Amino acid sequence: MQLAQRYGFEVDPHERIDDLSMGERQQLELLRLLAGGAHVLILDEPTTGISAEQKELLFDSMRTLAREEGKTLILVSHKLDEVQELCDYAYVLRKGRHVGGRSLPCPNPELVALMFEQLPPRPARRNTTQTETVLELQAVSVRSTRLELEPVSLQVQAGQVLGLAGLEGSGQELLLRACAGLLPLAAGRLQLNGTSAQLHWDYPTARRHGVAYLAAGRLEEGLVAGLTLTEHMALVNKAHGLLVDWAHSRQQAAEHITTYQVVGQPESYIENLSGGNQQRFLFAMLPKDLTLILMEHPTRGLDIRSTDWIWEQLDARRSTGTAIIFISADLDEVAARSDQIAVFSGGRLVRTVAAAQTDADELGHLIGGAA
Amino acid sequence: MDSTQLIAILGSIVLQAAPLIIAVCGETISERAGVINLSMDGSLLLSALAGFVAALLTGSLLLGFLAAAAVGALFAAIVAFGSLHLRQNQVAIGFVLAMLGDSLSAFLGQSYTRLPGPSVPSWHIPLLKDIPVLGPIFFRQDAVVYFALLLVLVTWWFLFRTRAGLELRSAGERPEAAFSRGVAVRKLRYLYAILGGALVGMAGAAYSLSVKIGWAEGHTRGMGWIALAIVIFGGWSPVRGAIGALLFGATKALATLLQRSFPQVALVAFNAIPWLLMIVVLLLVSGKLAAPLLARAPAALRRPLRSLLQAAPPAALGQPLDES
Amino acid sequence: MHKKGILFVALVALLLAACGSGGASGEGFTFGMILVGPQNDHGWSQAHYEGGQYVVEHLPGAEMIVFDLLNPADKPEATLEGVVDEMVAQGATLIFTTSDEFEEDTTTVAAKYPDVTFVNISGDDALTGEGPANLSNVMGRMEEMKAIAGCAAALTTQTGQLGYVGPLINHETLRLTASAYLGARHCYETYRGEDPDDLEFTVSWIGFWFNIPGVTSDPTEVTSSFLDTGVDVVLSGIDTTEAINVAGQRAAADHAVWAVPYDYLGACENAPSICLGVPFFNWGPDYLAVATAVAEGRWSQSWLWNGPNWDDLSDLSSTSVGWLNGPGLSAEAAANLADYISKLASGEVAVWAGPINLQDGSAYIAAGAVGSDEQIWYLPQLVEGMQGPSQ
Amino acid sequence: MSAKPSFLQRIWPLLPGLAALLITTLLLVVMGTDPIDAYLAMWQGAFGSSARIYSVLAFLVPLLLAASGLLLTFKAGLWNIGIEGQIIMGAIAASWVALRVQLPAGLQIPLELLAAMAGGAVWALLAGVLKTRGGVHEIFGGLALNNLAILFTNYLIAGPWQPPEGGSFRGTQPFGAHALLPLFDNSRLSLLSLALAVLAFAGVALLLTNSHWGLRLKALGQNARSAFLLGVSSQRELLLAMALCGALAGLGGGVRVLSWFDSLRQSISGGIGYLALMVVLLAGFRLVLTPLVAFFFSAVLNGSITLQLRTQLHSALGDILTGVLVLLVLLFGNYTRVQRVVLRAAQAARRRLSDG
Repeated sequence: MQLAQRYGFEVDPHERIDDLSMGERQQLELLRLLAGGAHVLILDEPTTGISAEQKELLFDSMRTLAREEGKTLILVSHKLDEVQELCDYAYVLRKGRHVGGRSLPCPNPELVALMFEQLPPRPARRNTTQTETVLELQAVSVRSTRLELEPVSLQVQAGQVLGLAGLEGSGQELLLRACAGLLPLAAGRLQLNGTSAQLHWDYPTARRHGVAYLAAGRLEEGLVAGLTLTEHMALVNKAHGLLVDWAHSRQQAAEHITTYQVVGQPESYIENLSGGNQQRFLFAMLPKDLTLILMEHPTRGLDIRSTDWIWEQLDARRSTGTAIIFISADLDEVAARSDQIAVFSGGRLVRTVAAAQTDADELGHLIGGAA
Repeated sequence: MDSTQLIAILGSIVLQAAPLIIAVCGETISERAGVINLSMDGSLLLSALAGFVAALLTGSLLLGFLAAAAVGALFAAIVAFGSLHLRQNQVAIGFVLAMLGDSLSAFLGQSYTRLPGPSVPSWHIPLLKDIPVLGPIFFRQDAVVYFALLLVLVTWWFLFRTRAGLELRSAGERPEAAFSRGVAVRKLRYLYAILGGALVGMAGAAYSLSVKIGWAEGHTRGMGWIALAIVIFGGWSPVRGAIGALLFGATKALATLLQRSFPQVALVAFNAIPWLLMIVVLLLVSGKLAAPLLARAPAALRRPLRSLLQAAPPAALGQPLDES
Repeated sequence: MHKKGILFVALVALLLAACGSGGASGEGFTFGMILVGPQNDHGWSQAHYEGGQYVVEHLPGAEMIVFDLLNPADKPEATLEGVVDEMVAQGATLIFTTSDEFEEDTTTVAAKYPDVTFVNISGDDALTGEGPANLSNVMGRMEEMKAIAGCAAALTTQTGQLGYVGPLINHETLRLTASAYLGARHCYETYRGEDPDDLEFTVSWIGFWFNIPGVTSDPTEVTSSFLDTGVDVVLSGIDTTEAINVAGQRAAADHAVWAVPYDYLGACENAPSICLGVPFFNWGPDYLAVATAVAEGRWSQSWLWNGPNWDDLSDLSSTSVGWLNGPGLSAEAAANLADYISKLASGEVAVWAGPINLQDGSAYIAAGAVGSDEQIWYLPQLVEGMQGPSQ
Repeated sequence: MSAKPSFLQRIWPLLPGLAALLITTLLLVVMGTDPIDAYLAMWQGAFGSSARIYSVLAFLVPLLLAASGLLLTFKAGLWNIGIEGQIIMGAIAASWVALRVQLPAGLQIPLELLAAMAGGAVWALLAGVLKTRGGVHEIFGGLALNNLAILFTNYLIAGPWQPPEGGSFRGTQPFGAHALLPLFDNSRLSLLSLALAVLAFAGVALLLTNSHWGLRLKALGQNARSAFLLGVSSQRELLLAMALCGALAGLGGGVRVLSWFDSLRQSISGGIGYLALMVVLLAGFRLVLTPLVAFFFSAVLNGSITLQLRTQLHSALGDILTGVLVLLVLLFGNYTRVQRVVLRAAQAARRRLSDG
């Protein structure tokens, strides 16, 4: 308690952790570390999900720590303003490499240039966007225990690719899961192909309407460890009769293995495949005619070959009128693969931009919190 | 019924709930550290036998309780070893031990059936016994009751007011986090599972040496499962668990009284009350019913209501942690 | 396997032949005894077990095969039929099935083995003619002993409240419980000069002959509840000793309470100082008579409801049922009780002397009449004045 | 860790059996009984005559039915401990038909068996709904329902279904001969029920290995979240698994009243449900092993009756033998896990030695 007063924190020690806001939890964690006698503090995105007011409070105490008590602080952040405001020196890392550093403050564009290398010239993308609207959100808000997504309104046309950019936990995941029917809408309307589905929008309904959802954690949410490829095939096939036609499922699995270039056998257990091959197989299991594909980090952890291959597949679907919404932490991917980009920050849809009219610079700024 | 009788009934409820309270505290400690000891029912039976036989043969009540604690600790150690070292399913091992304890007690206890033997003498606590109402209910009992009451307080204080208790709980809630902060999770889990098991064993001896003196086949059958349910009802808190045990005892006492008052109602209706109650209570504390109820409650009431109703198990209950 | 089976049967036949030639002595005579509870329960089952041992001691060469705890809760894999099969295979020519629970099954199995003699305890199939010719029934005439137990309780109570821990409700338990009440009523009035209607006598049924956790009421708790609510003498009607255990524990904590156990001569051992006495079964002499008759080949079907040796209720060589004063009985009460016993013995006083009404108020035995065996055996309800369920 | 299994690895599965035998032998020696006599008595009790073998098979029927049902619920990741109550409710439902319905011979028994299945299924669904809708763990919901089923039996046999002569708590009056399953060769074995049990097991095996539904159950049991995302409706499948398991268990209960006994009795199951759980655990949820293990259990338990008659030892010895066996297999059955633990312990010891 003494510590809390020293740093100007207001944390009720009798509250349960689940009842604390994210900001309060951060303060608590900081207190805990300080009470333990830490001299070097590493803070990884400490402002995620906390209010501006709480952020000021947190930064004040961090300054106190550094200036008056001689503690060393290392801040890991995506938000340029924060870095500029708080830090003395910034190291920039990109794709696992240290690419440079600057004494702060320095002009923002310098940092951004370091963070996002010049985008390579984009391959000519066919624009397959059609006129009819597949998905329309009207003032949709979604709530989770940690974050509330402010009302979002947007439209996605058939054949269009909408990329959702933003730091993890900025609200884009909530939106995607709400569209898949995995989270209830706190408010607003969701229309798919013009039918309002506000009331009974759940995952099975979404599936029936041709919506597919691919989660980030493939073995946690998507594939069943302990089942073979053939068994997965049989599981997703529409059941004809009571018994599984194993020969057919095996043949199907074999066909998909060839078509989707999966390294594995029909008898292989899915958990024994590499991440790229698991993702390929997930794609192989998607039904043929889909209205909308929702994806979290579709190419995370995959090599370049698998990445390209997956986008080829998606492009092929796009050209038949399937709309795609995806989340990626890779700005290059978002910029290169999307038609439209919706940028999220702190539980808010900051702006929707046409991919052709933006660049990494602008995206970086938007993500960093500048409206 | 006059007030003296009511006080006498309440006193009996406290006595009969005492072993249950001890067992609930033991299991609460174990589960808070992340280990479900589902073997309780068999472990209670075998330790009740061990406690009675040891006390009968040596003439020492203390040795009886120690022998019972050893049996309970052994059962818990097997569950812990199977899950923490061999990474097998705790529920399965616990269930098998529950069955095995039952048959072992029947087999080994055959020649000790219904023998007259030692029992814990009643001892009234000076001064406290003279407090009106509370005195006769709580302080004119035997050492087992005092131990149970003290155990509730000590367990609560230990779990929620000491650093070691915090580490214990962290081993059950977020073992990875605890491990990364230098807590020897596996060692702690062993320690508290075995300690909890020893308490369950003492609860067994409390039955055979105080509450249901002597030994007979199936002496405490069913009480272990009830204790496990009370741990859930108690929201993994010894205080709430003790209240749960007392409430359970009260319903049983009430059932006995009601049977005499309403002879026309079928006998089994009253015997069914505890089991119906078990279902209702578990329905109430489960998140599925409690959460919407809580969400609708006014904010000021939410916290007290939640501490009354809601019960989230330790997050990593029953889950292994790879420390290597 | 089948060949082995035939071999087995041949072996049995040999054994049977051997036993046939054994004649009067009991040499090679084997009998089986099936118990519902454990053979050392200090109650009903132990009394039978010791009755069996009495036979072994007094019939030279006789051998006993025992199977205890035969009830589906304890042994789902065992049936009376299966156990009898095995006993017959081991050469038993006489089998005692010692519980009301076994009545129907004994009749069925007796038809399967017409050459083996079956004795079911407490049943009435030999009386009603439902049983085959190789089945008989034996029961001890416990009613007067229960009345004596009730009398001892009434002579001792200070609160005027008696509690009876009953097993389950059937004719046998109804008549025994009612007998205890009638004895208590008589003595409360005769020796203490109180109004017998002031005597509270409450019955609490646990649901089975002994405690099955989770299924029956717990007799420990039932007894506690009695003692908590003003009852100071508890009578037991169940197979086991919980009532006297709990009362003993209370007495050790300086409460003025007493208990009357049941069934087994040694049942007072559990808490002698507060034991008023025990109405007990002494199966030995009756079992010996049956066993001797079977061994000598002169057995014939019968329905036995044998009474005590009124000259000496504790003469174990002659009495079928008995009463033994306990150390907890005061000298004054003992004197009154002796008087009551002598009057029962002489026939001056009858337990079931009218007028007796049933619990629902209907007349059962008219004033001046004494209940017939039939009326007593098939008592349909508790009698008027008793508290507790009749069905 | 060589590719070729070592000698130890090859004989590993036998070791728990040997150890269990050793432990029970020790118990026997401590109790002063000649182990050879004891095991011989058990053997003869199970296989000593054709009558004994019929008895083993008759006891096997409900055990195998319940174990088959449990294969389904375990596959879906459920601990259906309430199976004991499901057996009892099946027995009650069958008894209801046997006591209260009079039908032509060809219909009476099929209706009784169907009622038994329905009774078990309803009780299982109750536990299932308590879990899926009420959030009550199936272990505790099941235990409570088990006891309620036992009490319900007691209510019936002491109340509305009391035999006409009144009194006895033993059970209802024996059912009419037309209502009972035809028995084989003066034993308690009904060949019809044995055939049904074998059929049920085969059906379960087929469902689990070859049906879409079985595959969905497997997916649910392995990873409920992924299964849901792949379109498996967890509530419906879990309830269906419970209902089917309950139906098989209930059928077992029906067989108990219609052939093992001839009436509804208190504790009609007496723990067969719990035994079935042990059977499936010992079989390691493997299809092929389940009927073998069930047969083994039935033989041991039947043998222990003879054991008790010959040696005066408590027949719980059979339960101890099987219980120790299940425990040892659960703990040490997996060679590689044990090997890893031993290797690690050895490493740690070596490190400590070299450090100290």
